[in-house]
Amino acid sequence: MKYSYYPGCTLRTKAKKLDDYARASAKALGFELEELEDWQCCGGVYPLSSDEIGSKLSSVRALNEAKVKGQELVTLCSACHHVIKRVNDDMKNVEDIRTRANNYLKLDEPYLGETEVLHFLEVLRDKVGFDEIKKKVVNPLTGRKIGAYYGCLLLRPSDIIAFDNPENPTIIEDFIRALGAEPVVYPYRNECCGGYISLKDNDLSKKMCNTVMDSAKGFEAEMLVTACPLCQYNLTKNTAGGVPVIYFTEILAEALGVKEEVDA
Amino acid sequence: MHGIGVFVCHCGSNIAATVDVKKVVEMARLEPGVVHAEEYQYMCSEAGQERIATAIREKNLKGIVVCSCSPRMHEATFRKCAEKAGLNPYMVEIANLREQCSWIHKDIEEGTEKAVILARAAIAKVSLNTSLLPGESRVTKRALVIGGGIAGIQTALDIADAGYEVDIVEKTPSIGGKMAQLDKTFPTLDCSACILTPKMVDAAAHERINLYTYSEIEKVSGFVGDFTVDIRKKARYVNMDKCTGCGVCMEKCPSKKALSEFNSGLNNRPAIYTPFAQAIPNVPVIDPTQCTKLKTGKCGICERFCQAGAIDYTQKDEIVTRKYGAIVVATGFEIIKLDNLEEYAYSQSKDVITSLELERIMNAAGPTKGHLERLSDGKAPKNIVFVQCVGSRCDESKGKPYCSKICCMYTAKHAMLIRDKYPDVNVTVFYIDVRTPGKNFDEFYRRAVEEYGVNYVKGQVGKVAPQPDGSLLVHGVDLLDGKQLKISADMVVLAAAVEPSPSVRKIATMLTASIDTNNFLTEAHPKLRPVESPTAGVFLSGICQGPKDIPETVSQAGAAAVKVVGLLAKDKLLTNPCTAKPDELMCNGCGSCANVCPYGAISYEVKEINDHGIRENRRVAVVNSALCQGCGACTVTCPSGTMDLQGFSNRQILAEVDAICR
Amino acid sequence: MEASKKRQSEMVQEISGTNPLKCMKCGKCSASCPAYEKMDIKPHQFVSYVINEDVEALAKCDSLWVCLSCFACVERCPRDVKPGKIVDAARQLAVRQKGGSYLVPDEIPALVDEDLPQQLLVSAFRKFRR
Amino acid sequence: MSMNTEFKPKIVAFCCNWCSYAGADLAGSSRLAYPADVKIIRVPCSCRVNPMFILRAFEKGADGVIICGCHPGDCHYSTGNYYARRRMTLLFSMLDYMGIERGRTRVEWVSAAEGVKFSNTMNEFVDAVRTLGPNKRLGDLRCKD
Repeated sequence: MKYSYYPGCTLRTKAKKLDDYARASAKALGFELEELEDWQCCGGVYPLSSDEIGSKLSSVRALNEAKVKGQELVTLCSACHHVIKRVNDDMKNVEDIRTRANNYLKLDEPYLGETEVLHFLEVLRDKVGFDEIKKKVVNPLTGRKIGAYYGCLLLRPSDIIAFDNPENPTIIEDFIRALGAEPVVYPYRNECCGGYISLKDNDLSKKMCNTVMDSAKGFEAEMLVTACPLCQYNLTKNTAGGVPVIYFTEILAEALGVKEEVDA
Repeated sequence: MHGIGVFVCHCGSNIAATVDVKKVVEMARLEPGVVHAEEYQYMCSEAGQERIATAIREKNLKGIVVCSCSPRMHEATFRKCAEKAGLNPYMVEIANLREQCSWIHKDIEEGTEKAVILARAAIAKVSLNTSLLPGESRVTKRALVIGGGIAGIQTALDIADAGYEVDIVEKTPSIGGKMAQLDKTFPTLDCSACILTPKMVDAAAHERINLYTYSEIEKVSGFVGDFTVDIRKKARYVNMDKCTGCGVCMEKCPSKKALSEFNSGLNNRPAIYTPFAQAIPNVPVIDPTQCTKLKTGKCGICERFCQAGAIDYTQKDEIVTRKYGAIVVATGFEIIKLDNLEEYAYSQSKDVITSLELERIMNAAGPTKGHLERLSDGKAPKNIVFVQCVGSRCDESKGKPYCSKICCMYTAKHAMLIRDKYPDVNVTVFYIDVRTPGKNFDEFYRRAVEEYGVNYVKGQVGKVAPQPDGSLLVHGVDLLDGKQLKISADMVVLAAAVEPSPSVRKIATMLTASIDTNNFLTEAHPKLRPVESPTAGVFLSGICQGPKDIPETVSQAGAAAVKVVGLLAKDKLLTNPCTAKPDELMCNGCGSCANVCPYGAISYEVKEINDHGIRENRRVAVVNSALCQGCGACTVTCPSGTMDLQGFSNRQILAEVDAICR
Repeated sequence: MEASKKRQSEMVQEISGTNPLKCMKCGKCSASCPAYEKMDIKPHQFVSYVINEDVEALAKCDSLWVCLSCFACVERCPRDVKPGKIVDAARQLAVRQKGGSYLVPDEIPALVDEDLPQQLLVSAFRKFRR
Repeated sequence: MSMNTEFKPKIVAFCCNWCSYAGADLAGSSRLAYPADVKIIRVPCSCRVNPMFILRAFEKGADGVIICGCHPGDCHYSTGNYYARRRMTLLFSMLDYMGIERGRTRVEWVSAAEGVKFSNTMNEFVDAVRTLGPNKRLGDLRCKD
C-alpha cells in the first residue's frame, strides 16, 4: 500500500527523528510513504478567519497533488494534520473558500476536497490494525509505563478532525498496548502545552507544561510519547525533572526492531 | 351557488393591523354568489356568532365563508354556529387570514391583496360545497395505557375509577417506572417509594385494571373509538399463575453478573430477577441473555429450587390482540448518554455519577444501602460538586436544546439531603441559572442556600480531572467573582439531560401520532389541548410530551384520563362525513382503490346499474363510511375518476386553484 | 461613531463565522481556558463585548496575545459560539492595522535556542503578525 | 425597480391538514415571514393531491406548485405521503419534459412542529421560482370542470 506523505517543515530539520522512525516503521509494517514532490509549509496554525485564503493555499496544493496521484494523504506532525485536515474540510464544505482558493490556484481541475487526509496513527489503527502491529512486534516493550500526550491540535475540533473522542481519547493508548507496554491514562493528556506562546510568555507555557507533566508523573508514567514537535520541545524544555518526552514513532520503531538501523 | 355570506374578522388588531378588512369585504361582494359580506372585531365572540346566525336567517344564506384564524382553531366553532342557525355545518369554509396572512406579512397592501385572494378561494370552494351528514361509529369501552410509570399508573387509576376497563402495557418486568428509582421527592422530601408503592398496589388490585408487564406494543390499527392493538407478551420463563414470589430462585441463581437496571447499573442482579423488592407483579423474569440454562442448556438450578414449579424454560413470546376506544401514551424518559461530554470524565471515574445514580446511592435499597459513599473505594466523600445543565440547553451537536426542567430542583434536593445527613460534607453547585417556577420551589432552593449552606456558584465546569490520589479536580469558573476555580472534590454529580424514552418513536409511528424534533410527542394545541395528540383517540401523559416533574405529571395524567373518560362515556361517535364517495355509473370495479385504502374501507359489490336506461349487473366499489377516514388516496388512484372525496372534491379544489391563479 | 462600532462588531462576527447571540453565558469557555489567569478580558467576556459592540477594547487587550488557539473553549462550548474564534477575529483586526504586530523579526534571535522547532516560529509569526 | 423585483410569482402550496398545514400555522403564530406569493390550499393528506390539480394550476398561470406532507413514516393515514411521493416523481418528470422546469415543482415534508422549516422552505422555493422567471402558460390540458 502506498500513501502520499506530507512531512512538514520541522520533520525535515529539528524533528527529523519523528520522520525517520515513521518511514522505517512503515516499511517494516508493509506500507510506503511517498513524499509529495514539492510540498510547502502548512503555516503551523490553521487560519481561523473566514476571509483568509492565501495562507490556506499550500495545504490545498498538497491535497491536490495527492488527489492527482489518487492516493490518501498521510501526515505525521499534529500541526500539519490539523491544518491540512481543516483546510480540506473547508474545500469540501465551505463554498466561498473553495471558489476563491480554486480561482487563485487555477488547477487543471478544481479541487473540491476529494483527498482523504489520514494521520499516521489512523493508518496504524484503521489500515494496518493494532492487532496486526502486535504480531509484528519483535521487541515488546513489556513493563514500560508510557503516557500518551495528545495536546490540543491532534483531536480538536472533533467535528472536523474526527478520529477519536476529544475528551477521552484512546488511540495512542491502544497503540502503546499493541507494542506490549502499559499505557498510563492521565487527565491532562489533551490539555495544551502552550504552543507558540512559549516564545513570548515562557512562564505561561511552563505552568501549563508542568500541569501536564505532574499529572503524568502522578499516574506513574515513565515516559511520554507525542506526535507534535512543538509539544515535545515545550514539555522537555519547560519542565524540570520531568520524564522523557519522545515521539510515538520512536517506540514503534523500537518495538518493530528497526530503531537501531535508523539511529545508525 | 347563490346566497353566500362572507364574514371578515379583525381578530382585534391581529388581522386588521396588516389586512384592510373593509377592502376584503368590498372585494368579496364582487364575487359570484355572494349576497352578504360584513366585518366585525371578533367573529368568534358571542356577538360575532350572533351576527353570522342573524345573517344566515335573514338573508337565507346557503353557504358561508369566515375569514379569520386557522380552521384548526375555530372551524368547529363556526360550524356549530351555522348549524344553530339552520345551515348544514359543512356549508362553512374558513379563509385563514391570520396564521397564513396577517401574522407573516408586514405590508398592508401586500397582506390585503393576499387576503382577498384567500377569501376568493374559499368563496369559490363553498359555492361547490354540499350538505353532509356525519355517520356514527361505535366506541370500545376500554382504554390502553402505554407505559407503567407514575404517569401511566395515575392515568389508569383515574380511568378505572370512572368505571372503564384499562390495560397498562409496560416493557419492563414491573410497573413503577423512574419514580420507583427515586429516593426522595422535591419540594416536600417525601420518600418516593412511600407515595408510589400504594399507587402501584392500587393499580394491580383494581378490578378494572389489567397489567401487561414485560410486554410491548407490536401493532396498532383502527381509529378513535375502535383501535385494534397487538401486544407482545415477552416470554418470562416463569409461570405467573404458579409463582408465589418467594424469591428463592433469585437467591440460588448462579449467574449474577448482569447489571441491575433498577440500580442504574451500579451493582449486579441475577439472571432470574424482579427489578426491585416491591416489584408489581412480584413475579421474576429470566433474562435470556444471562441465563446459563437458556444459553447452553446446562444449569436448571432455579427450576430445581422452585417449590411452586413455576419455572418454564419453554415459554415463548405471545401476541394478544385487544380492542380499545382510546390510547394513552405514557412512555416516560431516559437520561442521555454522556459520550459527547467526556470533559466531565463520566466514563473515566466511578466517582463521577449522574443524579439518577445518586438517587440509588442515597436509597436504603440501593447498592450502598443508603450510605453516601464513593463507588471507587467506598470512602465517605467530603467534598461534592454538582454540575447543572449537563447536555441540556445545548446546541444540537453537543446535547439537547431544551431545558430538562427538573434538574435545578432535584439538585437542590440532593444538596440539602446531603448537608442534612452529613453536615461536614461541603457541597458546591455550579449553575447557569437556577430555575424554580413552581409552588414552594424557590423557597426550597433558598433553604438549600440559607439553611443548609450549600455553596451555589454561578458558572460552569470545563473539565473534571481524576487525580492520582483518587480525588477529582474540578476546573470551574465563578463568573460573579471573575475567578477560575479548581476545586478538589471526591464526588462529582452530573445533572444529565432527560430525553424521551427511545421506544416512543416506534410507538408514535404505529399510532400515527406526530413527534417533534426532540422526539417529544406533539400536542393537539400547545395551550388549549395539551394532553391530546392531534390524532383523535390518542392522549399524552407525562414526560413523553415534554420535561415535567412528578406533580405536573400526575396532573397531566389526570387530565388525560378525563379526556379518555369523556370519549369512552359516549356510545357512538360522530364520524367525519368527509369520506370517499364513488360514482357508480363510472366505476368499472378494477380494484385499484381498495389496494391503496389503508383502512380496508372499500369493498366491491355486484349491483344492478341503470346506465342511461340500460340496466346491467356491474361490479362496483362501495365505501364503508364508518371505516373511511377521508385521506383521499383512492380518489387519485382511481383511473376512471369515479372516486371523489366529500368536502374536498375535485371540483372544489380545482375551484380553489382557479381562484388563486386568476 | 456608533455606526463604525456596529460595523466592527459585524466584522468580528463575519471573520469568526460565529453568532455571539447564541451564548447563554454559562462560562464554560472561561472554566476551560488554560490561559485564563493571564487574560485581561476573559474568554466569556469576548462574546459580550462583541454583542455590546465594543470591539475597540478587544483589539487593544492583552488577551489577544495570550490565547493559545488550543480550542478547548471551541470544543466545549455547549452553544456553538466558540469564543476562541472570536478572539482570533479580534486579533486579526489588531494585526491588520499598521503597527499592530506583536512580534517583530528583530526580537527573534534573542528568543530562540538551538532545539527550538521551526514549527514554533512559523506558528508565532502567523499568530502575532499580519 | 428592476424586472426581478416586479415579478410576483403565483405559487400554489398544497398542505396536508395534519402536518404541513399545522406547520404553516406554527410559522404564522411564530411570525416567521415568507413571501405573500404563496397561497395555501388545505387537503386532508398529500395523497389527495391529484396530478390534475397541478396541471390545472400551471394551466391557469401558476409559476410554481409545492406539495407539503408529513415526514415519511409520520403520515396521519400511515401511507398517504408515500403515494404522493411516487405520483409526484412521475408527474414532475413529465412536466419537466413538457417544459415546466424542475425548479417550479417540489415535494417537501414539514411536520406540525416545524414552523421554521415551513418558512425556510417557502422562502427558498419562491426564490427558486423567481430566478426561473414567469412560467409559460400551458394551453388546454383537458381538465375542465
